[in-house]
Amino acid sequence: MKLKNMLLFLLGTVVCLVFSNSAFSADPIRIAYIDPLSGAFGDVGDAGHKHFKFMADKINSEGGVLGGIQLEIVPFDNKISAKESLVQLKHAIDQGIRFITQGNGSSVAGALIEAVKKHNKRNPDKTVLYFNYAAVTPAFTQEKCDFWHFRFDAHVDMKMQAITDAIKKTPSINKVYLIDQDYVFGHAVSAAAKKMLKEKRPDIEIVGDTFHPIGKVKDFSPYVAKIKKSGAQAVITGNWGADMSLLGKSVKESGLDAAFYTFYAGGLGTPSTMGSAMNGLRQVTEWHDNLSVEEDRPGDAEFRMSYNEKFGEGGKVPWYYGRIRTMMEMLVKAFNKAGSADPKAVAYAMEGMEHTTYYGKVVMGAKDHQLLQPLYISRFTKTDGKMVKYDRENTGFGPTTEAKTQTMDTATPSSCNMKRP
Amino acid sequence: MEFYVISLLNSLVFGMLLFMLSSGLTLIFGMMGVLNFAHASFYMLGAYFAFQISQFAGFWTALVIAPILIGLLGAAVERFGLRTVHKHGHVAELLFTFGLAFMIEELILLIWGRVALNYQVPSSLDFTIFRLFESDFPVYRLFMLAISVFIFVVLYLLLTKTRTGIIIQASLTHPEGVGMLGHNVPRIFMLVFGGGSALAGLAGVIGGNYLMTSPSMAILLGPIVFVVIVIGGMGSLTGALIASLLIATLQTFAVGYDYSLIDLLAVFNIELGPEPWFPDLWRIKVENTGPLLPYLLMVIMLILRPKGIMGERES
Amino acid sequence: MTHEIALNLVDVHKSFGESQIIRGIDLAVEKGERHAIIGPNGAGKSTVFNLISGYYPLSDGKIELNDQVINGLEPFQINRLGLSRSFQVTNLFSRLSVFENVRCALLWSAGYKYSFWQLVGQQKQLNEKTKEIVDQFNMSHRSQTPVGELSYAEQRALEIGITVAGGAEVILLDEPTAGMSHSETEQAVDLMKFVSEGKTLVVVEHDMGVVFDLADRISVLVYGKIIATDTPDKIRSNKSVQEAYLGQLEEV
Amino acid sequence: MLKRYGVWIAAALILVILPQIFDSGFAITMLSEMCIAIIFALSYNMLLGQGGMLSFGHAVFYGFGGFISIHAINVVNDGGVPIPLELIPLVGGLAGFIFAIPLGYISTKKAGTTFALISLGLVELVVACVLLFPSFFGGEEGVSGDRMLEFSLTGVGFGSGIEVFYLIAFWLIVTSALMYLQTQTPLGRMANAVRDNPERAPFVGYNIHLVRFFQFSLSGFFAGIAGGLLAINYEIVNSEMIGAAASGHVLLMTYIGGVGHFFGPILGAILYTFLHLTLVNITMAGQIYLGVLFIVIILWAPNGMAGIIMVHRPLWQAGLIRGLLPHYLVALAAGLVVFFGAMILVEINYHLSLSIEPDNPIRLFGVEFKANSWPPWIVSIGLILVGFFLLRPIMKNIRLKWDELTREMQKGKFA
Amino acid sequence: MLGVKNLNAYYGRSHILQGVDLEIRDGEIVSLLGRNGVGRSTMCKAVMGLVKPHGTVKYKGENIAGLPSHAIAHKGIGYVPEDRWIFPSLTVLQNLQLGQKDLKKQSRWSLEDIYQLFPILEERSKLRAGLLSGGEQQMLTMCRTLMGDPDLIMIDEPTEGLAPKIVELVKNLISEIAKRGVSVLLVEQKLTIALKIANRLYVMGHGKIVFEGTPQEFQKNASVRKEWLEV
Repeated sequence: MKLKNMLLFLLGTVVCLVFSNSAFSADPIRIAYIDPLSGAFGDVGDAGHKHFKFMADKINSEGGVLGGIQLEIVPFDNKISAKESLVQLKHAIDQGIRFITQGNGSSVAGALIEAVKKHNKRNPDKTVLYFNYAAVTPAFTQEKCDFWHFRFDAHVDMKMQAITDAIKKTPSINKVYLIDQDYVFGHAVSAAAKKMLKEKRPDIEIVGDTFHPIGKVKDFSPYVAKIKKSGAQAVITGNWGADMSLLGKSVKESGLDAAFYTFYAGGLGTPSTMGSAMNGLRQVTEWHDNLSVEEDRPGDAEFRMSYNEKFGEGGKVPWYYGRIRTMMEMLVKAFNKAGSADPKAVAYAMEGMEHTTYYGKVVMGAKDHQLLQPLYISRFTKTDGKMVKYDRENTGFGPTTEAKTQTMDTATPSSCNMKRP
Repeated sequence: MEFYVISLLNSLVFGMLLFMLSSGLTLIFGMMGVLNFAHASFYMLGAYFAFQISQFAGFWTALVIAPILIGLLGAAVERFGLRTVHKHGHVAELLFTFGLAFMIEELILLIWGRVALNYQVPSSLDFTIFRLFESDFPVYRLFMLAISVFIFVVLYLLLTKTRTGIIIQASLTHPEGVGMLGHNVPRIFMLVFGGGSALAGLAGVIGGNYLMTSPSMAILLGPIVFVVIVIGGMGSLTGALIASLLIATLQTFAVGYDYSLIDLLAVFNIELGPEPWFPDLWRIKVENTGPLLPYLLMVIMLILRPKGIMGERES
Repeated sequence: MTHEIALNLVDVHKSFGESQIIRGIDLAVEKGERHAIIGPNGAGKSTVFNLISGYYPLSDGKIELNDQVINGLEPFQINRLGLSRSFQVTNLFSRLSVFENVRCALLWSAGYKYSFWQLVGQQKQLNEKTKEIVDQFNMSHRSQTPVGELSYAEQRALEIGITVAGGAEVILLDEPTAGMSHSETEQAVDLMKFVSEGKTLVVVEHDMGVVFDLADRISVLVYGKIIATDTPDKIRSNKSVQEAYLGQLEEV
Repeated sequence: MLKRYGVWIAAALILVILPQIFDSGFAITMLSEMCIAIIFALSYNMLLGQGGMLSFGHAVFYGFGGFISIHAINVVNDGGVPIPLELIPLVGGLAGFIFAIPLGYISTKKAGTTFALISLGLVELVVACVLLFPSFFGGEEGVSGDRMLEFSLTGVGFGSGIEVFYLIAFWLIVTSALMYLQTQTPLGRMANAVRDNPERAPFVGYNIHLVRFFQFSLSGFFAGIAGGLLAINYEIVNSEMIGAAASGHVLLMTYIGGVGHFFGPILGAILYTFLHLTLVNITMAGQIYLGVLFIVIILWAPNGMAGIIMVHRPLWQAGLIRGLLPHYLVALAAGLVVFFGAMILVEINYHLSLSIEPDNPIRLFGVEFKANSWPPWIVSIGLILVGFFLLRPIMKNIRLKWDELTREMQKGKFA
Repeated sequence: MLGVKNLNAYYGRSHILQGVDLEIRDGEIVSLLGRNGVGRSTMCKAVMGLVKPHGTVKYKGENIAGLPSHAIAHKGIGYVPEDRWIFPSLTVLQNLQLGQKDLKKQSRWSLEDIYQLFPILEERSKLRAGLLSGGEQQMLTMCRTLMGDPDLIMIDEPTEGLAPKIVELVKNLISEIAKRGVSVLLVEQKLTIALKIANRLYVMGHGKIVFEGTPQEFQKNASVRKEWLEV
């Protein structure tokens, strides 16, 4: 048992070391950023971290919240694992952190919503509030909605609303192909597309509804061959990351001539791996690089540039999450409105809040905690120095607006039945 | 028709790339009995090295230099790592390469970061060579095919026609006997390990830009390469070739079919109730089984014919 | 007086690929007999053992143990029918202790099967029997030593110990004294005599001293065939046997 | 009596006391996870250490245990079969056992490398199935449940982490005792024999396929219990639990701890879990340190930490260990010099390449410095070189001293 | 040429060679007799570096104990193992080519010589060696070693399991080898050849040399034969 004692001692010292810093730092309001910082998805989490850090620095330099209290982003690496996220959540709570934010992985978000709900129920005096900036499973603000969860990204159905609106207005499209990753999100995309196309353009034929294994396909040519065989004029895909890049590359190579409506063609790291295959792809986002040019707001362009200078690594990883700025600005408002940093008060202050962002007016749903925001369909084309001024990730291709869905038009029927404390 | 021809060509390209990777592994296994878990990591390193070199000296230099560097690295791993653990047996060797794979991935993260690299097909090879029916066939695909066929031919000639090749083949059966005839077997081992790694590196150089160069590329391809050498018969090059093409064809063609068990039952006029037992099972389509097939094939093969298609012995 | 046959080989053949190793062997070993098989290197002696014990499948022919056909059975099934064998190259459970080795060899015959609800430490009879065997082989002082650390002679002795522990009626010993010194060999012979008391013993051996000391009958295996089976004296004076061993002597 | 059960009683006492000392939520989580990891690693060692079967797919049974347990919890909550939470791990265990039967029957027909490859194939097969069968596996989101069941044997609600910890600790004691006892059964001993010499085992009457198969199935049972406990602890189970990564973790922890002794996996699970959970918040280079530890163990201590301890036991018992201690301390000092040098090197590199603000100073051991300046590089490389050159003669001395003491010990034995 | 002094060798724990002393002079045929399992093959393997030798092995005045086997081969020792180790998937010609150590060095034995001695090998030169008969394989192994142009060749039980006709061929080959100035160590169990062609004899028993002398001396010493060789 000698060794056990030794280990116990070691454990004790390290645990003390790890926790000792919590005693001193009551001053700033800390927000735990729980996302992958290592492993295969580390780059995505890293970029998110930088976005939040940049916004926190900006807010702090403008005077902080609640009359001078600073914001601090505390990163926690969850390796995009639900289990590790729960461990990190406990870790954050132990350190006295009451606000968490996360975005990558529906599995992680689902686990966190559940865990926060249970924690708050079991520890009403130590409640925690969770801001979701990117996990888009509709259920999180519908049947699984929870008072302690706010979402700042448009969910699948909302984005599909924007895409199908755009397709509706393009009469030349009468055959659509759906290709998605074989998991919950991909299935949600496919289901939404089928439902909405049927409502809006019953004449359109769905000529393919393919699910491929997520993250396992090395070469999409067989799939592209199949799309080609179907004769589709438009393809809708929810693919992201490598699955998007590889699909894009195969499409370009085979010379497939169809309109690609994607969720994440501009997703972090995707353009740089696709290179010239970016040309012509469409994406749905709440913000894009050339919005400031199109709407002639040089101030916003400056904001984008100042981020890229600090964290953009020479334009390789530029500002991407338009909504993180929105979220942080609304958070400042909510703190100030609530007059305290109590999660419950902040949550109530956030409900129904309206805000004008650099991409339009947004509203936080009071009933379901889902942010309503305008959505843009943009198409990647070669930069021309004029309207297509900025490219993504030094590819030479930048987005240009093709269609816009207004804030209120993105709303979908809500099935949320929230219990409030 | 178009679909079949294109798919056949695609299977051929992917299959030959797979063969280039697995040929090195199968030689290493055949000679030393080492299942090299880090083999796919050398493939990944090949892509990263090529990216780095092509930044300074262009793709064509990288095509030559990167595999050589990987080969030297592989030789060093054999000389200073594997030889040390050899006395602890095959399990220790296997675990050593397991740890090595882990470390290589971590070092790649450290040096090149977590973002997928912008390693693109060189512009001199970035055009369409011919149009088949309605589809473009990119020249780079043909280039990959040419390189891998070239490698196959070179490897075949090297192994059957040269003195070194004969020594290597002989070492597959009686390494001691080869040593006794005055050939330095440890050096041969080092050479084969280095050569096998170089082949993996070359696959990385030409595959990395075509597919994607990211820290997860080793994990993605690693297990498949194992499947190839098991199905082909451990230590058999011909087997590895057949298995590579087989797996590539299976995976490519599976995509084309969206039949499920429901359709099968429909043939017999059986209809499932609204809530069948195991609802998922009936809905699985052939096209979704792509990732499953190689492993299924491998397990079945190990049960029915553990030697593999062309193997002459069990592990 | 009729002799009961314990082990009966009828026209046994074995080929590996193209090469025929055993070319038709007939051999009947009587119950209670001590039988030695000798022959020059490469004659196929070990192969015969491997065929009898089920290690290799037969190419042709038939092997009976107590009138029951055993070819085609798995080694463990043959063992359960009462036939046990040792190996030419020491073949022990290397990381286990001497005591544990013997106990493992006893487990099946003592009827424990694959039980995982009984503790071996509490099986009184089993442990006593094990101890008895360990004592018989003069190894009580090494009882807890891992067998990998034993001397060669001790390992060879234990090899025999494990073979006989299960109480098999027919015992095959493959070169039990190979690599032993003179005095060690003598001890080993005594041991073999002792443990094979009342049992059927078949032994492959090179040391002629051992063979003549031990065997009731000897079979000479040359080039995959038995060229003679007889009592030791007759074998000694058999010309073709000497030839097989030393070449054609008259030419010298 | 005390000698026989002393270790177990002490272990139980420690398990009772530990969460009283380290009572933060994170500490409780870590302790719970350690206990689960111990069960999982011990079950893995039934394969690797006891049976000589190198499996790359043990997490399959862990995962099935978890999934079935969480489904069972949901069934209980939906008013199905009333099972108290205390017994849910048993459900997980049975699930692991039942799944281990067909998979084990197939894979244990082979041994060695072929077995390892089959296990690799099977785990990939199961992982591929996860996405094909979403109604069971819950897709990538997984399945969640609420462990606060109506039924309880003890009347405890299991809302708080500490209550769950005690449940896990209880199962840890029960299962590790059972697994220890299993090594003492005829099957356990035959598994050892088959591991040591699969050629000989049939000739003492055993069907080696069945021995491996039974051992495999039992090991699946205990892995399933560990999985069930994990499901209770996190109240969510998803595909990461069943995949190759989880199998890799248990292999690493078991091997680092040492497969040759029963307590090896226990040491390995504690150390590995501890490092795994804490390093991530201390340094970005956690994976590198774990990887280096693993490779060092493979190269120089193939019997793991337990092996290191056990080779010293004879010297300890002979009272000679004292002669080695000063040498060890010197070696430790030199080793630390190398380690710190390497660590600085790793940390500055990670800081430069992965930190979000590489220009900001880095803090190590209370010292703040800029990673992109040259002094830390010189210091670290200098430390590595100095330590390395110190270490060589020291290691030689240790070897000499070791031989000397061993001779002395043997003399003592025969005297 | 070769001087072995107090050579010990072990397999695991078993002490196979227990202090062997043996000498081979230039151009001599020395025969090493003894029953199976007394350590004759181990003796050759220890000289060749295939088994770790303890003791001195002097070859042309240089201690070669502890060198790797390929280095020993390069010094000029060849070994024809009892189990032959032919490379079954290679052709007969390739097997022979493998025996060549140094392509530049002029060898005593050219391919033509070999083919002249054994025309059957030429006839089958393109055949996979695994398809040869036992006797042909034995020829091949010996010739393969000769291709490496050894100054000393150790041949382990070359006549084992061969038909008498082929035994005669082997005997002729050994004489031919000696004629070209190569020293030979012939390991045998049968006395037939050994007595006919050997200059000197050693008899081994239980890991030691128990007799040393000329064939004539051996003939006179019936007790050695009885105790160490006969049935």
